[in-house]
Amino acid sequence: PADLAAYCLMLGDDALVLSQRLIQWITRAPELEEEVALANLGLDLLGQARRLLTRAGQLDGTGRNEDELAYWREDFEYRNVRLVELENGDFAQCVARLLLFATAREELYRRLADHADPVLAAVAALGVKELAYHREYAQSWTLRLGDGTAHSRERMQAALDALWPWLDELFTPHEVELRLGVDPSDLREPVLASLAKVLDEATLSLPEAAPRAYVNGRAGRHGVHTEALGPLLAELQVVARAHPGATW
Amino acid sequence: PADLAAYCLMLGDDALVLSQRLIQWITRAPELEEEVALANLGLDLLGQARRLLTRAGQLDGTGRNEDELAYWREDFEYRNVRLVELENGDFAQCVARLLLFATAREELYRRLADHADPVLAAVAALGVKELAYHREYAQSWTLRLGDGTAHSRERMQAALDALWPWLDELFTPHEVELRLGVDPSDLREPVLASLAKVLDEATLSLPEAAPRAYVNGRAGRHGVHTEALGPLLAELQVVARAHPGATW
Amino acid sequence: MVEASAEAQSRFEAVIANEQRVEPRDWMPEAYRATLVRQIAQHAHSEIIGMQPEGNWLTRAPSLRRKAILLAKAQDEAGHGLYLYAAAETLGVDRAELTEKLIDGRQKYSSIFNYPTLTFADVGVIGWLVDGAAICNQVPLCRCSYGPYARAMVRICKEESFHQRQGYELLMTLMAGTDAQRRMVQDAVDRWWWPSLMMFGPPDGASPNSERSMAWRIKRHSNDELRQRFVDMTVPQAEHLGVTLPDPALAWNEERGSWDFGEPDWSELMQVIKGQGPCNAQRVDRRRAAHEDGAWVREAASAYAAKHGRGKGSAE
Amino acid sequence: MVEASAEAQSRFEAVIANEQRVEPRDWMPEAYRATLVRQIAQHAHSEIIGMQPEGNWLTRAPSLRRKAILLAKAQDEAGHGLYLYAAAETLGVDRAELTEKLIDGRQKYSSIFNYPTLTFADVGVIGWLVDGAAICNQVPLCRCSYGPYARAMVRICKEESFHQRQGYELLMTLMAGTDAQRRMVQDAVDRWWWPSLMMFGPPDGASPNSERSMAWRIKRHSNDELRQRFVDMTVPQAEHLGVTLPDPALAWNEERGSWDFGEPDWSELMQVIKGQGPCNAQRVDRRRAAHEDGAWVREAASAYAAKHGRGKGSAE
Repeated sequence: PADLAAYCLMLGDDALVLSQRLIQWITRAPELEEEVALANLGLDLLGQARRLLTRAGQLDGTGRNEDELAYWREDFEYRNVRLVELENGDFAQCVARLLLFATAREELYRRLADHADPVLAAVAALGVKELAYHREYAQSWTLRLGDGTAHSRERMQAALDALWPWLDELFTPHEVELRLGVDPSDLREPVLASLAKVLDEATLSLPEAAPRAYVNGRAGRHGVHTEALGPLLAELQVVARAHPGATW
Repeated sequence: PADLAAYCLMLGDDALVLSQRLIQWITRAPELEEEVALANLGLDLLGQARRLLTRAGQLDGTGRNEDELAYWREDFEYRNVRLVELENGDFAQCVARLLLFATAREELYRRLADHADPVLAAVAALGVKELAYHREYAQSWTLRLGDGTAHSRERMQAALDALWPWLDELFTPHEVELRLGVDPSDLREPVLASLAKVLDEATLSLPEAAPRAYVNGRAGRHGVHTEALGPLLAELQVVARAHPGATW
Repeated sequence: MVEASAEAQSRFEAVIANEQRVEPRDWMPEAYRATLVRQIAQHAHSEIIGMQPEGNWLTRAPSLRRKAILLAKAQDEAGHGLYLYAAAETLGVDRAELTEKLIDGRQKYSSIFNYPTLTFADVGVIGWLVDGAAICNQVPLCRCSYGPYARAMVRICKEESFHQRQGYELLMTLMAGTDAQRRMVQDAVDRWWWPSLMMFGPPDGASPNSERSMAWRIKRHSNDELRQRFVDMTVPQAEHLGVTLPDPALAWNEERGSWDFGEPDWSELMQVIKGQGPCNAQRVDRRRAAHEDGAWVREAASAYAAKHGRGKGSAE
Repeated sequence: MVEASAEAQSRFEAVIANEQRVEPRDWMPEAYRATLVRQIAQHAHSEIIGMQPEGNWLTRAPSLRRKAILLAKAQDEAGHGLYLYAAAETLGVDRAELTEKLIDGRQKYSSIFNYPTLTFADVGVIGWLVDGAAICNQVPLCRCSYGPYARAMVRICKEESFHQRQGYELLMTLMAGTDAQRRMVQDAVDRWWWPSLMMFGPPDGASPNSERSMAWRIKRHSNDELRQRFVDMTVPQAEHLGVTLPDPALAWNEERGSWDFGEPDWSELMQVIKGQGPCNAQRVDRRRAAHEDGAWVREAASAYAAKHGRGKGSAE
């Protein structure tokens, strides 16, 4: 159960942190329809995060609830991949990150939907549908921006080039994943195939950038993040931490 | 002494908050000379803040030191004017804010240099020299941007127009100031005269914008701030608050 | 515009008199149309600008449950904006044009959103007082003579009541919490009470357009009537909550069967209306930045739609 | 370029051989000039990019005293950048051109700055290890054969030692503090130790340009010599501090009178050098953004200076 708890934390932190990044788009989106859609995606991810963190707290023996895990861990205790924590950038980067993340996460949830742990299986089963919508949303914008104007193609390509090096971390197994038999390197091939198809249709090039290096072999899954996570958590946690023990 | 403590807090908070805004420019300035200069201005203001907060803690009977006052007050306990807390904007806004603030603060310090409180008098006596440099720096850039290119004139004018409505708060007396006999409305005339002269030389127009409204008669000096202060303090305070009681 | 036939004019008047609905295809007087466009646009803008003060706390909500509630509310508000712009479009204007008018200041939004949200308790108080006042204003609009507006309002009012209950529930939780939480609530009430009262507009004597709107069944109650209704509804809620409304003149008037209350600071309201409120520039700047930063995205969507023969390029 | 006279060539060689200084007006071989330009530019860029990792904590420094210290250090680093760009300019290049080369990736800066700073303890560890390693590299440069560079280094080294002592003093304070503070320090040491060792460059066998630089008295010690000196200096400091250096191979070698140590992960370093480090893109993007965002300001200053007949438009 310690490994399963750690795994729920990894997936839960991915969802929580990306949800926070989407939330930062609210009142800043290019169109009202996108305000609605990005809020919707953020809500889905937030819901997944709440169920996964709750499960992690049940399994790890500490009995911490979702809020204790979300608001009272330091950044080195967060286990999300670095892709989800990077600063927002422009709408093309928003779309590119969603495309990379949703394609990979849908594929993962598909495999986890029959996991032995009933809670994880349930999150995954619902999550497949949610993530399929996120992927479709990201794909539809990848097409529009890639095959829209020359300017939008350039920005979409730049966004993909900038985020691509962070994708590999989603396929790089952590020892916990290997012990649980959920090796994410299995996702690499189908995810890359799906991305290649979309980028081709969108008249975009598949980036060739090499993966971002780790720090002495450690990265997000080990709690070694980028400089972007600290400020994100500071904002997320500031009110809760100003009132220890309070109920909201 | 309670009034004097409150007054030191007002002036100290002005300096601390503006210093934090200047610090946010570091690694983002238009030229290396400006990195050096803005760090220098930030250091001067930080030094003033430290002496003024220390004095406030001595006088208010709580014995709080500079760090307890800086890191452990909530935003409604901060007493700075709203002008200094507004988000940075572009370099023209940086220059415009410095120009307004430094012109007014130099004028004030000049009057406080012979104040009965020896600490306040000493801060003011040194501060006159520091602020004169800040004002000259801001004036020199006001001239360059105002009388530089058509584009820079437009941006400098827009910055002045945006910040001007917040200037009036520096001249609006708080009851504490009236009781202490340091009515800031005396500053209005000399400050406006100085600003008018600089703007004229810089081929800029004196803005006509009316002052920003208060909230039910309260503003920065009463702890009713803008939405910009909370995030600024969250960032300023995050590490200190994560380690209550620690020494650094 | 062609001069209306006497027949069309009298048909319009009959519809109004019989409490029926004017529909987009019907003839209507130009002043009626202009009044509606102005009012619906202002209402739509208020939904969109109104996302900002609460949106300010989305990233900082102190529990994940409150974050989800607030995010759902922001989403509802964007949705309300969409319904209302759509209602305005039935009157022959388009959304892009209305957005331009908002960001260059030619059209207004509710002045209440030009006050800052300074603590998380503001989220609750906005739900309770601001949404509460909005509901008082909006419930009668569900019977507005213009069909598309009335129907949008039915849906919006339902969601607004839900938001108001959530706001009040948050405040109940905070008042049952720590001293600091109770202090936050009282402070927020102190700051929002008077601006909420001013949401009903100037006193009846100083409200020149009201009478015509009432005749057209766009508006159904005077500003002062609605304000009184709001105060009477809110005072017992404040007592139940355990907060003090910041008005020493507040007193039960046995004779009227209503609460007497003091006079808001209309001069401060006038400052805010004239653009000098604490947040006017900030709110419009944010909206303008979102619109301008998004221009290349909207252009790309249009270009894509043109190439691929689909409809106007919003997300399908 | 005109062929150098045999006389000029032998004068240059005599200056080098006699440990005198080559000055800007003197003739020098083109390869010597090019090597210096590359090295001084890289050094200047490192000072400027090096402001970012620590600058990351300026706004969050947990005491006002530490904030002031860190701000003064950032100011010093900008100053070092200015001296060094000025030294490079004596060789006939200009700062704007070097900045362009930095932001489009044609010139490098020290790879150490491509690692993230993740806690406030990183500020102390950078002072101790990174500034410490830099000093080992730089002290010999105070005797570099090129006069302007040597003189800039004298001033820089003095300030760097001061920064190093401040970093170490911060770590001493943290180690005397709470468990969480000690944990932060150990974690930061774990992350920065190996990258610091890699600051001395590849092992001597894999460092092709070193020999010529040594002959020209630009460089005076081999990478491995300097690395060993740094380890020998640092191990006792780590013991005094009470932290563990993350190298199981670290052991005192009685015979050599030096510490044996393990091999850094050169493949990770190669990734970082090739631009794939955790922060490469971020660091250059920030520098580029500052440069591009400031273009209109620099243009305004030039236009003003041209109108008013003053020098190049920096703050007087």
